[in-house]
Amino acid sequence: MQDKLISLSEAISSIADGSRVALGGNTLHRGPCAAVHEIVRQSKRGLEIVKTAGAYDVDLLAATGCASAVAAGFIGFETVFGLAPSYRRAVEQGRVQVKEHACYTVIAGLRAAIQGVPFMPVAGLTGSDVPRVTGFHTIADPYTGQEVVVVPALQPDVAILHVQEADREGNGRIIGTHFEDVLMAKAARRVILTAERIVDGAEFEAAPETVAIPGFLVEAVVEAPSGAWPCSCAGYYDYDADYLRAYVEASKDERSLQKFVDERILAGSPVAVGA
Amino acid sequence: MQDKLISLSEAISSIADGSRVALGGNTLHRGPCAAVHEIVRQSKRGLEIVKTAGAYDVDLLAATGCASAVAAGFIGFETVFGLAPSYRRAVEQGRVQVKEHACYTVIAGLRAAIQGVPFMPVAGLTGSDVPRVTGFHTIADPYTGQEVVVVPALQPDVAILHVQEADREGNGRIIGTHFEDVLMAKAARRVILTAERIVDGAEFEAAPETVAIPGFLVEAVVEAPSGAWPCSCAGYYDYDADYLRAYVEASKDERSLQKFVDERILAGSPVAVGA
Amino acid sequence: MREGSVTDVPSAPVMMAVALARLLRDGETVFHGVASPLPMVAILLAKRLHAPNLVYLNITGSVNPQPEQLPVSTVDPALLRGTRTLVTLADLFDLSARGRLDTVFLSGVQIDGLGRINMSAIGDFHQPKVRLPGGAGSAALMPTARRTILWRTKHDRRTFVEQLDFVTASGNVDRVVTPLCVFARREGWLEVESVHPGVELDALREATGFPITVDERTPRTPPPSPDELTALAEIDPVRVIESEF
Amino acid sequence: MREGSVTDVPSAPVMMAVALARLLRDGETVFHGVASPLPMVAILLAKRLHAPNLVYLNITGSVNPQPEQLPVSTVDPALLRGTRTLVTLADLFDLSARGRLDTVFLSGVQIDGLGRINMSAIGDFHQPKVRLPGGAGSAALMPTARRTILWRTKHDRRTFVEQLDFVTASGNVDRVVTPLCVFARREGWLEVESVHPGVELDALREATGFPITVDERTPRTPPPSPDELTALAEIDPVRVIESEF
Repeated sequence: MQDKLISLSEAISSIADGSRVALGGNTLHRGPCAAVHEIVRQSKRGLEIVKTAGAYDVDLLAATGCASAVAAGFIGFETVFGLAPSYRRAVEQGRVQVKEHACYTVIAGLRAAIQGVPFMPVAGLTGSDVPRVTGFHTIADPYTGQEVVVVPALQPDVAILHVQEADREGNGRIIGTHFEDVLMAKAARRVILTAERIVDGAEFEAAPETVAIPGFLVEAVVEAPSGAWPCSCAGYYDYDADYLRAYVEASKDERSLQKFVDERILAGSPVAVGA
Repeated sequence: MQDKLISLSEAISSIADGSRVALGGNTLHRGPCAAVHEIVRQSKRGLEIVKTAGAYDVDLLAATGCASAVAAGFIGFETVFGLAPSYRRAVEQGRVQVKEHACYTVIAGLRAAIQGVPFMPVAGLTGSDVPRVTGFHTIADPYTGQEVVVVPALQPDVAILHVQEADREGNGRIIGTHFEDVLMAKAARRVILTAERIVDGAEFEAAPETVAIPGFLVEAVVEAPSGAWPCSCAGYYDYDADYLRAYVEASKDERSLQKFVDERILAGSPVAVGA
Repeated sequence: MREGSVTDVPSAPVMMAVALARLLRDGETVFHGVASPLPMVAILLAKRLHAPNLVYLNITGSVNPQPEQLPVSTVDPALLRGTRTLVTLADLFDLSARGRLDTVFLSGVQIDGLGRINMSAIGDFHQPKVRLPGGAGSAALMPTARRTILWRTKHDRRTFVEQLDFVTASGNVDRVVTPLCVFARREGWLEVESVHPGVELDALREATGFPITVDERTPRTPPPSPDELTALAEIDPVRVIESEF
Repeated sequence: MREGSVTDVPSAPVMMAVALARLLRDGETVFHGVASPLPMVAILLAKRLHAPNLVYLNITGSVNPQPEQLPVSTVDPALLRGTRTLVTLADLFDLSARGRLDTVFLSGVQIDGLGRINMSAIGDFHQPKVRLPGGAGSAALMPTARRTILWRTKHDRRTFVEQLDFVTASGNVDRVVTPLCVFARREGWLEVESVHPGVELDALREATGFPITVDERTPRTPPPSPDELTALAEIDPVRVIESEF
């Protein structure tokens, strides 16, 4: 058995500036936030973030200058806390490039990467400006002549996924919704798994169909209790509404945001705050 | 709740001659054989069978004149009982048309149907005669110019799948390997589920991640104990080596095969023989 | 809108939830995405009242969940409760792509008279005055789902515009429900189908940036019935629907 | 081949299983499909001996299964035992398609000097003299897996042919293991790398339909070691590998 368990700082230090990074989870749920906080602490630069629908994770990486591009369908705190303030500011000021996607075109790009093909046809998108601004081509089906939009392969350099349970070989159990985590695990060149708990993999033999992330796709496993916080983590904890409200509040201007980041993220493990 | 439970004969009688029929399972395992026997009893004609790797099910439909075309990657009894005798004879005599596929191109065609697109790009296939004889086109990726084979959508009119447990709404639990059953359930216009046991769907609420077939895709549910026999059905029974050996033996010539079919299939439920 | 001016005028959240629920049909397959409390409640309401066999889908991948307590986040694990199977978001987009999704709920920060939406940017896309969250799945869903029901909790000229700054998505819009009215799309254009109780026609005209025809013969949206109000109170006792306002 | 003529000449199934196992490397990702008892046993043998971290994949979707009793059908649920996760066949093809499958085991009813295979038809494809089972995944896997190991339990001129009747698959063939020898593919062509113990060179030349160069300097395949034989007996006590002969 290959033991892939390493520390969070070691795992994140393996990510080069300029990498394309896929983040698991969706909006306020099961984002790999401990890993995102470590990215902020390590001051990565030039990251392109891939996600279908992001919130705190993407907003914070935009706020702290780690992300310079975002390929996503939706970035916002849902109706709970509204627009993503720092992402919005960073885009408006030209510090973050938007690669405008529908969530489904993110999925299509990941699927092309998974299937080792250069592009993936996608139904829909007619009448939308998205293909034009993002540069999606339309081609004719050679069988019927029907026009169809094709999305280029979107291969992340690394996918960072937070799961509830993992073993040291990298097998990961996701409790509840998988979101796009499994697609990301297959599409990415490398996979870093953070987990609430490291378990004996023999436990997984009783219900292998619940172990959605196959260990052989995973390069590194990190023990990260509360690793999705302040997102929710099904079966473990709900999202931290107080923290997120404070974050969105602080994000109203850049100085108060800097203070928030200094005190609650850079000063140490923010997990301790919420856990 | 919609109650979709009907009899096997009613379910099969809904299939028109000339339909494209996807069969779940793989080689000697979890084929929907009770349904196949009913197709033989109802003397369907002109069926096009879709399967990645088939054995008894496809061979019998070729033997009895029900199938007139087969789109598959492999038809044979593995090393256990060798070549598929009636399929082989039917193809050699021109009674069954082979739509030569790699198992992966069957999957690609199903994926195109699932995703509502006219074709699916597929990696590989270089240097193979398969694309030529089956009529797969090659197109240039509009992003890189790279040539890639594209497989046309392969939408079954009906998928027939045998699962271990189903509820009356059509939710189906597959124990062990899914094979291509889930893809078929999504790709087909209609889905007929046969099940070893009909269970109270409330049971599924405890482990919904084990319920691979979503009921809303399913049109009809049939209670069919031993419904995969003589194939294996994981958690229930192994394949019936004696029966299969007798079948392959009888298939050596058409008269002995006709006798076998008359006595062991047309005469009544062959399940009783093996169960 | 003169909320509260007449005692029997329903609040906008209640009127919208009820109006949305009434649009749903028994047996159809219905999906909502992120940030969708009103559709979530409307679907549960329709299932309770007239559409028990409606198939309710959402981003958690649950099918016909029976949430114990309604979440404000409509991607919340609370929406998994009671499901008998799990699908993925990719499955749901696929379902729509192949023409098997009956109804999808979507919204837009801007909506034009063709029922197209902008969820991407105010101003120039590349140098936006306001960067919006993005259209989530709408560009893929709106042309492929059999029908789209739009809802929007703001009804003003900045929302219902003559011209979108960016077309995030366009497609099979059937109805648009707002705090003031229900639009139906006829021959490609949004027309006022009914005006909510208590809403003045001039206010509606002034709040709408594209041309509409309303007069005293325009039907009024029937106010919520006692059954609807009772069911709504049971489904959403903490008024999650108000979070959108 | 003069099986049994010298007491220490291994049987063909044993020699082939051992020769196949030796080709596998620690840590690599290896897949076999349907009808593959020899690869199944070879993989388990390699994992036991020199490749404990080899990742063993098969059509059941198990990863590193620990079957209690070996099945003859290599799609058998017996191959699920001990897996910690489940993947699908589509996942495995995808893995190969994106260049992440290290080694795949395939076979051919006909094999030519380029290492291409025919599993489809003898005679004309459209009016075949013998319809064969089909190539399963080979046409997709052979060009995309990093290497293909072919095995074939018959070594005669009808199998190792000058000209295929149909090219079912073509690609990255690295080695071919037969009852008589191991071929290695060098500069595109199959060359005899080693001749199994007890095999006469003339017999090998006569059994091979394409030109080969063998002489007394051609290495002999080392016979199975005591460790290999012991491990093989433990893994496959009922000799499932003999079912292929």
